[in-house]
Amino acid sequence: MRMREKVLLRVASKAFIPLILLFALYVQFHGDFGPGGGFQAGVIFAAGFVLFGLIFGLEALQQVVPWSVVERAVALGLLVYGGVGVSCILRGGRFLDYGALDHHSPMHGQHLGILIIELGVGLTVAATLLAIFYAMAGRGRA
Amino acid sequence: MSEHLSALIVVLPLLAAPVCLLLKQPRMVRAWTSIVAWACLVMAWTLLERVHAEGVITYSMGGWDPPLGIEYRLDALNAYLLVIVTGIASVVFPSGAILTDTSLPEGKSHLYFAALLLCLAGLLGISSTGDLFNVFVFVEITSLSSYTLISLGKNRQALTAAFSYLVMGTIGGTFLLVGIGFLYQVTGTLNMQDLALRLPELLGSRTILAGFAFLMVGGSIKLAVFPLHQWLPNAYTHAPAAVSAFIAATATKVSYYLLARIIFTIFGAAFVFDALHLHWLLLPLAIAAMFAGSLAAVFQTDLKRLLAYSSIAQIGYMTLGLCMASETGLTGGIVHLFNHALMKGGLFLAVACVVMRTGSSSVSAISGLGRKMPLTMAAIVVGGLSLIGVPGTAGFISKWYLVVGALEKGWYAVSVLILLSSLIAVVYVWRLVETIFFGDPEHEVCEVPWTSWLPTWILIGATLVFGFWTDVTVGGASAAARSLLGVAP
Amino acid sequence: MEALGIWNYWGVVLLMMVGLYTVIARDHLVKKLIGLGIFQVAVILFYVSMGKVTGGTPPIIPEGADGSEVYSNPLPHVLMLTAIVVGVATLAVGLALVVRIREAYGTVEEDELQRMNRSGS
Amino acid sequence: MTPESLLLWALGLPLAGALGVSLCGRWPNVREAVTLTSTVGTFACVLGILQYVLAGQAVELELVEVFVGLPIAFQLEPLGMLYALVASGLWIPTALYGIGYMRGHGEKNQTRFFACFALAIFAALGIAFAGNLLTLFLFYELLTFSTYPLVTHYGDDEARKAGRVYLGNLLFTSVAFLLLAVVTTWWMTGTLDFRPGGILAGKAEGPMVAILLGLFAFGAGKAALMPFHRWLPAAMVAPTPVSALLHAVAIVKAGVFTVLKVVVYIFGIDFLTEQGASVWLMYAAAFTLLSASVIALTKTNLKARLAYSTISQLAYIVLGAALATTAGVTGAALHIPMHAMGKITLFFCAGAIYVATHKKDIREMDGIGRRMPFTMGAFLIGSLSIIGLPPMGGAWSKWFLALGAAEAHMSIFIGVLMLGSLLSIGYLMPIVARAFFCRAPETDPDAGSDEGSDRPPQEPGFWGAVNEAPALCVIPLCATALGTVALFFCVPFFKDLLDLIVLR
Repeated sequence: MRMREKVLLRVASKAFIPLILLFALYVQFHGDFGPGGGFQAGVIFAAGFVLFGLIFGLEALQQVVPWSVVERAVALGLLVYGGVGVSCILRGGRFLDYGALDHHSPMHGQHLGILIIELGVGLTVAATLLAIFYAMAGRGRA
Repeated sequence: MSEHLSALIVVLPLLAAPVCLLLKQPRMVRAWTSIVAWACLVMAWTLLERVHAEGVITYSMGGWDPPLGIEYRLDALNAYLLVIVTGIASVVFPSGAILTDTSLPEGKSHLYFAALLLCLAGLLGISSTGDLFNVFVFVEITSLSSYTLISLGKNRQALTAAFSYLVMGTIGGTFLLVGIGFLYQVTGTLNMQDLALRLPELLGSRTILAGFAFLMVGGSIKLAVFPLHQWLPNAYTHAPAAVSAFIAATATKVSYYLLARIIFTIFGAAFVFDALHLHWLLLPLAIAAMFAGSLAAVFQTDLKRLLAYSSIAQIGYMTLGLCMASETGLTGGIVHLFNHALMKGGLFLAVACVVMRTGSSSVSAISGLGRKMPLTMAAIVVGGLSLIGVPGTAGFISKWYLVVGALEKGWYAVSVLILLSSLIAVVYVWRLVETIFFGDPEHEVCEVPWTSWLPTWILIGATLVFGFWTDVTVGGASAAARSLLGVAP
Repeated sequence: MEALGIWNYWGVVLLMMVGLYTVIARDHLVKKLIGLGIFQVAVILFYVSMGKVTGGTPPIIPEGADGSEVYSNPLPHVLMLTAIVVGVATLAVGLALVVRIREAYGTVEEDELQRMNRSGS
Repeated sequence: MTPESLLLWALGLPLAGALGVSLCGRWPNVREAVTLTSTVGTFACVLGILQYVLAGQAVELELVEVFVGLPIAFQLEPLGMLYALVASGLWIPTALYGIGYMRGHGEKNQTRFFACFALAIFAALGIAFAGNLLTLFLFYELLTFSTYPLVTHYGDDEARKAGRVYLGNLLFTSVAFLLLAVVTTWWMTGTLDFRPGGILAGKAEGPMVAILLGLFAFGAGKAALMPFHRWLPAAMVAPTPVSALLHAVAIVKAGVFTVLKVVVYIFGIDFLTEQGASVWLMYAAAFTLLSASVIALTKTNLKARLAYSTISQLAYIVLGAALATTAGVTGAALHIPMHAMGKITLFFCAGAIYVATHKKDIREMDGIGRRMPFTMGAFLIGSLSIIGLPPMGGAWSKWFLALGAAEAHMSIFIGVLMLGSLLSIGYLMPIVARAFFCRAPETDPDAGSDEGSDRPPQEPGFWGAVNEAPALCVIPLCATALGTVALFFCVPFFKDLLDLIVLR
């Protein structure tokens, strides 16, 4: 019997996946103040999708997040990260010198910079893990 | 912008790699990769000019000053190395033969180019950073992308070769990490300059000695110093020929730089050679590499494997220059680094052209091709002559300095051995020459298109040019040697 | 007896040797990767225990701190975050290679692979 | 034209010739025209330079600085001038002969052949005009590599093996000994310039001088000093014009020229005499001289016998250099053109015999003088020159060599010289004797199949029996045979040139 035909699993996972994603967002944005940040959030975020894929099948997951989206997300996350660094240069600072992002209050600039960077990291990590999952789980089927 | 160049030269290829994933169109990706490589070359050249004019360039990442923050620090040696690495990249990446000999599935070539750019970024990162831990990170970036690139070779042996390289490379990288840990434990700093300031009073410590040993072994694995070279022949043999061209011409050079940096900048020649007598260990190994590598090359039946073993021998020459720890010797080692990058890059690209036409890289594939692929075959012959060290080629220049360096040190036997080992090179090069001109053709082929032979000839032609015009090569190398020895910035 | 006092380093050495031995002695490629993982973890532990200061607290400055508190060194932890990522990436590449080796050769035992490589492509 | 530009022209013309030949490969007549034009042009340039040298003008030319303080440089001096005259002058008959020979045989790869030939001449002129040891070494190696395709011209297994011996010997000696000697000299003196009186005086002493001299003498493997002589007989597999190039025009002369030049301008003859460092080299040369002659006696293949004769004659030059006296150096230098002219004649003859009759073995050459009177006549004249009888040029060089031995108070070597000449009579004269005085054997298939066979064999008229090689082969060899005689009378000119060498 396939997993998606097991009612218990289906219902439980439907309940859990939103919570997992929500928790991932919490970890992502709370990274400024406590344990957390892009890496952990990305992994948790990806875990939600992996769970979905395990229960409802790879095809269903690929309808939700197609391969091309994953590939672009990996690139986009990295570019966000690097883009922040480069924009620091453009605004007159050193590479990754977030203070330069806000000339009036460097402190605020630091916050902004780390926030965007963590977003980029989260995106890349989540997408990379999904990419690995796709590559491994899709093996031997085609 | 120009003050940011030393950061941008690493950031550009690093960020260009994900852009490849977005572009996807094979032609656009190829063009993009080439443009990035050329841009890096321009930056590297500007940096070298500036270093020669103004002295050391430092750049603190994120505005955190060293030793707290990560510092990028360019002196005559790094800047020189940047030019080598970007120069090779900007010739190899646009080559028409870049995709031959690979097992890439349809529509996946953008990933291959992304890996190439990441590898380039890692190499440039190792060369320009002044922070030891940063070095480790970039070493791993380079290694991971090169495992991937090597595994893309046409035969299935590429997979096992990449796997054993992965195991060796990871052990090497981890050794580096352990060594860095020991140094950090004692000194509390990761900045190379800061380490150099603090280490002299701590040199008696056993922790420092252990750290030094770990760093040396880790670096030697990456450099493939005899007898830690076992991964290299398989990796170069089964990797796509163009990847071999890029990695052979750059990766070992950067590892060499790393070893030189550890020995001369961080620990200082006085400690390493006068107190530890490291040359009595490295010297026999270097000489053994020169002979074992060349002798093994004589018996190979695959062009790429032959070149790989010859690389081991050439690494021996470079290590020899390191052991001398004198200006002439180091100049010889560093200039050989430059010259060997040119010849090996050119030779592997020529092999890529051969594979492109004949589908095989065995020695018998080039049998009798002297008339059918005259340009490619002439490139192999000239590159081979340069490997021997015939006067008029770049190889002669570096051997000259090494021999003079050995004489200056009073190592008369070593200078004779250098010359004798280059005679073994004659044997394997001449095997190729005889096959090319006297063999019976096995394949009905024609010359490769200009997009493939031109890059080959840019590198091979450069070995001829730099055999006479040595202002850039030797000038840069001796400036680098002086900066390593602390005589000049 | 001083040498026994630094038991944490003994642990690190032991783990390292276990990892290295596994890499060398096992033929199964996945086991080799596991050994490699243990080897890397040993180094991570080494760094972390290096950063520990006896009696130190997490390096977060609470309000009203007078500067007399002892903190653990945060830098090794930060470095190890990076090292962990590197380790994961290595493992991922390694496993991907193992999967492809299995597809190409039908086995992941090193001795068999070597035999197949030797007996011609 | 200024001497500098003439110098560049003299070097550039053969190079341009090599390029032009390889571009015109499709049109054989144009290609041959290119070759001949560049031969004549080069010789004219060298003659043009000659007047400046005779006027004693010092000309130096730097191209690029390869190492700090060590450029690729050229200079004019009498010794190099002499070698340049030999190489460029003999290129003309060799090219003519080569065209005749290659066309007569219908050889393959003629374009490659003539291109490499021109390249070899370029390298030889580079050696002749080299201004320092580095430049000399550069062109020395270029000469080795550019002649490799000539030696292996036929491309079969035998040629391949010969090529290995050739390259192996020459590269081994040049890299392991000559390069080492060059680098050591550079390390000891900080210069590699050729200077009158040498550069080593005061910088080296004791056994080091003798060792260095040994490295130079054996390093110049092209001088074929035993035991590094094997390449010369091995290279016989090449077409005969190549043998002429090897034995007479450029290659072996490059070796002895290097030795001579090093002795005069790097060591300085006074320094050598004072250190007594060259005595052992005299004995080594004498050994090579005699033993090569003895080996020549045992060879029945004509080209092999001539090859060993060359080895022995080269030892004369090395001996002259090792004597390190004014007369010795003059004799050695004179022996370069004298031997070149004589030996090129002999090889042309050997080639002509082969073209006309396909005979290589001396024992098959009975009575061949009837059939090829011009060729064998020239052979006789060339032999006499090699032996050293007046009125052939060879007489003078041996005269000066003997004088040099006397000057050095080494009278034993006068005896060696005489013995060598006697031996050379022993290995050269029987060939001539067989050719003219023995009757052609009746069973000889070649003679039988000739058109002469339908004439009555008992009383052939003089012209009836003549069946020479193609004119392009015979004319050059007659010219060079006359040249040996002419050289005998040209000696005052050479003496004037060589007197310009500043020995001290």
